[in-house]
Amino acid sequence: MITEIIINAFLVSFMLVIALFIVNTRKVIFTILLAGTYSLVAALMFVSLDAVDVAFTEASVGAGISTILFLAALSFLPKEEVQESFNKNNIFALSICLLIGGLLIWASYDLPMVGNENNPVHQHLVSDFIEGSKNHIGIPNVVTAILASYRGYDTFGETIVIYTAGLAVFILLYNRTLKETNKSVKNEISKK
Amino acid sequence: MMFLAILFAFSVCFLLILIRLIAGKTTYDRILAANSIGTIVVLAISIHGFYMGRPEFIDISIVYALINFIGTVAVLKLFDKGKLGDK
Amino acid sequence: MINEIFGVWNYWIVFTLMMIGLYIVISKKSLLKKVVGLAIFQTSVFLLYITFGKIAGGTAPIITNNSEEIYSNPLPHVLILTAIVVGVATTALGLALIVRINKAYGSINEDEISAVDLVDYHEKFSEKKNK
Amino acid sequence: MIDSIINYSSIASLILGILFILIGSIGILRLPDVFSRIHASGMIDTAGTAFIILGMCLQSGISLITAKLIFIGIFIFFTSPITGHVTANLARKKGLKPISNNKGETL
Repeated sequence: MITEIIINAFLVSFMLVIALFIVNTRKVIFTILLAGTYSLVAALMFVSLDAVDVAFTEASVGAGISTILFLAALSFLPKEEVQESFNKNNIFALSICLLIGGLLIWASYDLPMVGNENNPVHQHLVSDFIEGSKNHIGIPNVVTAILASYRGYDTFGETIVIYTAGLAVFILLYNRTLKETNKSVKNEISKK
Repeated sequence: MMFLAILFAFSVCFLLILIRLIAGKTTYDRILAANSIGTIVVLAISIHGFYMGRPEFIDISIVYALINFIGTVAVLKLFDKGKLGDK
Repeated sequence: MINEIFGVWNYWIVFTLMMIGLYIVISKKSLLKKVVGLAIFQTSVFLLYITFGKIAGGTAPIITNNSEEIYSNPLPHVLILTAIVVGVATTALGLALIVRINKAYGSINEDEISAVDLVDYHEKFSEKKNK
Repeated sequence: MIDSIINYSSIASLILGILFILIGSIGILRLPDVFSRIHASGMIDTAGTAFIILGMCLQSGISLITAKLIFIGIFIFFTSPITGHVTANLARKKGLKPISNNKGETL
């Protein structure tokens, strides 16, 4: 089954190319287009790594809603970035990134091989969950069974997080002039 | 094996269009290339399902087709009017 | 040989993607670009987790009638499903903050924002002195 | 007998579709301006998609998968002309001019 792993390597290299070009663009709309394509390729990668539900979510949320959010924000913002020259700060950032990346790649030799059946991740709990979702819950999709039943409270916390974020966005973008116009309208009515 | 060859051909097409997406002169070229990449990814997901022997996951490509269309039209609308809403 | 290279290739590229995201977040001045960098970083972490869950020759964890099927590990998928949705909440909050900053300062470039802050600070300071 | 005929015709239609997609992507890369590239992109979206979906339908037989595939086909068939039209319209409105002949003169 080496072919699967080669397909994954191809796809992830495409993602690298796209990410490298995101760094250098100055037109914001092109950055957003490339970011959308990036998450499209990421979702294709998730399909080839057997994570179908994650691919579904990434397609609708990462490639769809994120892109629309970026575009909606861009309609209030300047459309082009200020030109920057390569200076001392960039060298500092580059050296930090190279250092951390080198350490991580060095550490990756101790990580288990991709797709090996005897990896430590696959040893515990998983067979219990697969058997349990067949026998106790009765849903064929194991991911849904874990998400909604075994870890239901966690999903509940996730909805609270999204609700809080929505509230915060509303507070930030609430139009304060609306309040004042309401007040002035009320004053006029009371005068009459 | 045939499906694997088709997947490989798809990756070649993907690379060709990616070059146009990165090097395109005008923004319209880039929008067009992004749209075509979306179509190719939709087809590649379906073919990948057949290659793995479990073609039940074509729902994902339906979602992709919808999202791709909505995203492209949103980008074009922003480019035309400078904003997304009606006001 | 080819097995060894492609066995860790995913990890290498994922770490490189992470570092590209970190570089964008640290060094770019435009605030919108920083949010894009955060998105890149997030997606690479998702990829790392999903890569751990893969079994070669396995299929997606949806139970079929065939009892000898090997399923990939569903636990990382569940974690990442939660993480993707929270990530979009983060992006939305960051974009709202940027729009608000643009309203207040008239720019989303880091340098220009700090310059405006500096000017404000000096004006206040001189007012106090005059009083 | 009928099985092998269906199998061979599905392979032929998949190969035909991949040829169309390859030609279209080469066109997107090589053609000179936006308006001619829209033509190449339309080739991918109609001919290539239709043949590949036909091939996959023949491969899967009569089932739910075929219905989903046909739905994808219909959807792409209806949306791709809209995208192409909007792109061309906007490019013309914003002042891009199509190239008239192979000497590179604009209209």
